[in-house]
Amino acid sequence: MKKLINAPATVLADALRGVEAAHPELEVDHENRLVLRPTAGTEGQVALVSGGGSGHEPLHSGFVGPGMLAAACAGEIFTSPTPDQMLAAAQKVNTGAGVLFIVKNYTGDVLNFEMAADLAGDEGIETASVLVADDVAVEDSTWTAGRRGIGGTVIVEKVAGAAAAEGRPLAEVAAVAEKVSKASRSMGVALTSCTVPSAGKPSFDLPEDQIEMGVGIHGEPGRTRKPLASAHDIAEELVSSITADLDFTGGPVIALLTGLGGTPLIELYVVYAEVAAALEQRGIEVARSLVGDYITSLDMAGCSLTLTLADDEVLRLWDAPVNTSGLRWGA
Amino acid sequence: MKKLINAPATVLADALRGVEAAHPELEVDHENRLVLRPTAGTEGQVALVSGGGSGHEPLHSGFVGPGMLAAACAGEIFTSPTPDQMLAAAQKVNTGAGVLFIVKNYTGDVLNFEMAADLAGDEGIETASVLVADDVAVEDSTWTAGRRGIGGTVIVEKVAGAAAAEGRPLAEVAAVAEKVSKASRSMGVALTSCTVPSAGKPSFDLPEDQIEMGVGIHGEPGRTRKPLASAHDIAEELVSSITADLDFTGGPVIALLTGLGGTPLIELYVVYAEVAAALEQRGIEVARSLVGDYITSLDMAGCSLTLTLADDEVLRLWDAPVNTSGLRWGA
Amino acid sequence: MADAVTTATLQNWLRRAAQALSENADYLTQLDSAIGDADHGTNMNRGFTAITAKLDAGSPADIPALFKTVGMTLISSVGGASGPLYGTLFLEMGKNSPADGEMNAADLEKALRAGVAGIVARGHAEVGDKTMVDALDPAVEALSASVASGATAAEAVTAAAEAAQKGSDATEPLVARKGRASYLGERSAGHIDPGSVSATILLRTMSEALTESAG
Amino acid sequence: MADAVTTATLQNWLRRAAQALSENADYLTQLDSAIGDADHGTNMNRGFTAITAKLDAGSPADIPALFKTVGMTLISSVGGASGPLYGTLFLEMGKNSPADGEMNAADLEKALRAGVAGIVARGHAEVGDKTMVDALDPAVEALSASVASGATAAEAVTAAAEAAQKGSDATEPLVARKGRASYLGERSAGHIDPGSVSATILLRTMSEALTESAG
Ligand SMILES: Nc1ncnc2c1ncn2[C@@H]1O[C@H](COP(=O)(O)OP(=O)(O)O)[C@@H](O)[C@H]1O
Ligand SMILES: Nc1ncnc2c1ncn2[C@@H]1O[C@H](COP(=O)(O)OP(=O)(O)O)[C@@H](O)[C@H]1O
Ligand SMILES: [Mg+2]
Ligand SMILES: [Mg+2]
Ligand SMILES: [Mg+2]
Ligand SMILES: [Mg+2]
Repeated sequence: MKKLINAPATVLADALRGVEAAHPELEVDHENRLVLRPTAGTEGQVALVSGGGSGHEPLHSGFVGPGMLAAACAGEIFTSPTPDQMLAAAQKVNTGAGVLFIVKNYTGDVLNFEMAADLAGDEGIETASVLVADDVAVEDSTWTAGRRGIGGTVIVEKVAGAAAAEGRPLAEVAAVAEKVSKASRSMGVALTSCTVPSAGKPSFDLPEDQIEMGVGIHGEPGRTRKPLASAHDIAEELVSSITADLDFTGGPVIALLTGLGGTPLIELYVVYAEVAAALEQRGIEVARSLVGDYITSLDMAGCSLTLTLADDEVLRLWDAPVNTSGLRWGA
Repeated sequence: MKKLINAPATVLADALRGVEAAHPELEVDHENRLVLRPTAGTEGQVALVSGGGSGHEPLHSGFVGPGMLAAACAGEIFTSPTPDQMLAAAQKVNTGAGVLFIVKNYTGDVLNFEMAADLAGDEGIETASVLVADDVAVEDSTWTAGRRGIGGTVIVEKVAGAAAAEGRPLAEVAAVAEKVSKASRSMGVALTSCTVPSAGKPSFDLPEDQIEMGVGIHGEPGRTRKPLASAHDIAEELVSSITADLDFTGGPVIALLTGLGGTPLIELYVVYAEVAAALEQRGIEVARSLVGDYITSLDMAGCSLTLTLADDEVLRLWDAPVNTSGLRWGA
Repeated sequence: MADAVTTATLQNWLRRAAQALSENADYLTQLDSAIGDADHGTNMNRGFTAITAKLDAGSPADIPALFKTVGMTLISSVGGASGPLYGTLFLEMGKNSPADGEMNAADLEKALRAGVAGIVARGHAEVGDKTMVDALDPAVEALSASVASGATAAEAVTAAAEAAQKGSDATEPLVARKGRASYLGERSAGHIDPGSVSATILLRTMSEALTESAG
Repeated sequence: MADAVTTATLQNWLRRAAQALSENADYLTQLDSAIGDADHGTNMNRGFTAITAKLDAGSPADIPALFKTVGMTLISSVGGASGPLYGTLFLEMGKNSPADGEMNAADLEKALRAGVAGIVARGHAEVGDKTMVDALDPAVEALSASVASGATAAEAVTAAAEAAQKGSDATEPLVARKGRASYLGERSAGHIDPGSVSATILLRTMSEALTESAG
């Protein structure tokens, strides 16, 4: 394993020191492993708290700031943070208007945020939670844990953050988040496995001529293994999987093509050219797009496509100012 | 070789289609392989044109837009673009105030931009050129090609872009660019080689327990090969090499830690924590910082540190609004 | 009374568990690589290292307090799915343990049954979903049967550990319906569930601790 | 006259060069991987493929026009260091060639000398800097000597190609002072310079074309 780290056990603590050094505008609570924006100026606004296992940067710490998250709780690599972290975050950022937890649908994240919500309730903090479960590679069933939350999370955090910044009440911010979550679908592909630092070796072996379709963001194997294909064919499969699951022809769409950590931007643009063509062919109108590393899986090579069916409100909130290290415009 | 591409020969053309699809605010000239911002609203401003081999994204196309470059000329992977591309760019973006070529110091880039400047002169376009040669891993000598231009280029493009946006004349914009270029020093480290698509295999072999110190951004081997070291030790070597070359204690510093394409953000923050500590120990004050992928080397794992000695003017221009896909604030 | 389970025995159990989980951390992580995210060994090791540190710092007053401390420690140090689930196990065991300093076999059965019920209430997994419940549920049933037939606590827990082992082994062919492995669908078959192995380790070390104190 | 070099012979040369550069593209790129950026083969192949396409589309009127087209094509299709340098070689050869349709050995010597001088003027490399100049400079010297001693154009260029090959081989131990390889300092020693090999290929194929038309 070759990584720019000091030791597997200190990766998260060290990275948080780096975040603190690079972003003096943010507060880093090392004890609770939180990245927070100052609350000054956000009085009366709903505070968005998200978090999850680390290794997906810039998600979530890179999305803390005006117009997006109030706090991010950082778990160990690929491990949900704990309820006490979430409670500490809620206590620090709540200005009285309540806290929205944005939770990716993994058993660990769900359970820990559930406990945190209970604890916050005990402390008199009003909370609501929205679950993101957008990965079409996973079959949706009431008998299972349901779908994973991946790229849709970025869109939910941005749009809900803008709604919060408008001063809307908790129920409305939660409803907007819910709407965006329900209107988002994603699908990813891996060219290589990632390597979890404490594991010290790749989570799975993938021969030089094979790829994994339908991977998540935790080095879990995908749904199917296939021969390495062209960017065109891969884009076609991502798009057809997503559009088979939800009809995106009805309205404008926000498209997010994220790298998974080990894939350079030039390749993402190559894929995005094919994605755009595949969408146009299907009569789907891309109103906004993002291409780059937004939600990653350590050093995995590959990409993940997210489409969100938007309406005027969602586009307006998408366009609203945001000022974070990972996403910034109008500010 | 595992890449998200269609074919080695079409990587650049395909990526430019992707840039066009993802950024409707930009113009892409496929024939001349240019990415351009609209000239409307820039009348009377000096136009910055840069370019170089592709594979370093977001540099340069990601820095085209208000407050930074007017045009980027894209060469083949790691191959300087040609004079006719540069001339076409100059013709398209010149609004009468002249064109500043920002050139990374590689023989190919220098010769091609030289020819372009001659051609532009023939067309009655006033040009000036600034050379970036900031890599301290390369010995500086009048007998050699001199130092490579790497991370300093990002800082030069940002600061000079802001000077141009202020409407300052060509000579002044060039002087600012020159000042920043002279005040910048960089040093990089590779954990892996990159793979040039048309070559199909890594440019160099690096055993699991070895790293290359002092690499450039073209898969060329570095100055020395060493055993894999901790982020702390690597940061210490980057900082000491840079600060041995130029005294940075005298003023505020802009620090850029860029990933080389295959290294995830979490590792960059781990390194930046150590860089910040190493600088503080030396009494060097970091006034502004950037951590992320800004100038890359295809899929190489590793990072490169740049320090620029700034003054009030440089910091003011650094803080000025910029609105590009790769760098955006105040806009 | 030889069959009494004291806080000392339980602490011995927890330390043995910490030791065994540390020794098996790589194995658990390897199992989690195959169908999860390669952290279960690290997670359990982190949690039980924290528990050991808590025990070193001073003993809780009684068994309910001990279990509560363990549960809270797991919840605040493990994260992931296993943190809240094992945390709930111990919190529920704490709520269902006698405060008078000792447990007999029946007490242990009651506490463990409540603990496992807590896991099921939290995680909604049933036997056959390919989770820790596949080891824990048969373990509790075996414990009950042993206790009902008059076994000592040590004997009963040994039977429970054997049942857990069988339940864990039986997860191999299953298609997961809960937890991270469920994302793999059919591809989750052919691998043992990591949580069922850590659960088995907990029961096995409990059996060792009880057998040692009984012998 | 058997010693006359016609545009047809020169076109034959350029097509042979294109063929040889295409066959050696991987080798040139491999040499460039060791001390450069792994693109020299791709660059030369791209440039000479473009030249072949230009020739297929129609022949320039005379030798100066032919060389000018080749030079401009290289400049606008190759990029990198080799594009402007080889482009300059051909532009200068064009400016220093007779417009009457044929060249003799002395004409060729004059043109090539001017071309190589153009490269040196542009790139400021001297013999020993570990560049294409290490092949081209001795080639021109050998050409001059041969021509002075009364050799035919074909014989003289064959001698030049041999000198180029020697010059190229001699780059192996050198520490580069120009081009990308110079960034490596001492580590550039022990590898042949890729540009010196492509230059040798140009001279070797020229020798083949001239020998063929002379024979
Ligand atoms: N809903 C659930 N109910 C019971 N156990 C579960 C459930 N989901 C997951 N598990 C158990 O948790 C184990 C994984 O734990 P761990 O790897 O530490 O957490 P994570 O899955 O969050 O990475 C699984 O092997 C499984 O036994
Ligand atoms: N200043 C120079 N003068 C003469 N030849 C040079 C000079 N710089 C580089 N070269 C030649 O160019 C070759 C490299 O060409 P190429 O790989 O196509 O371009 P680049 O170095 O831009 O990638 C080198 O092997 C060397 O022979
Ligand atoms: Mg996990
Ligand atoms: Mg090159
Ligand atoms: Mg796990
Ligand atoms: Mg080269």
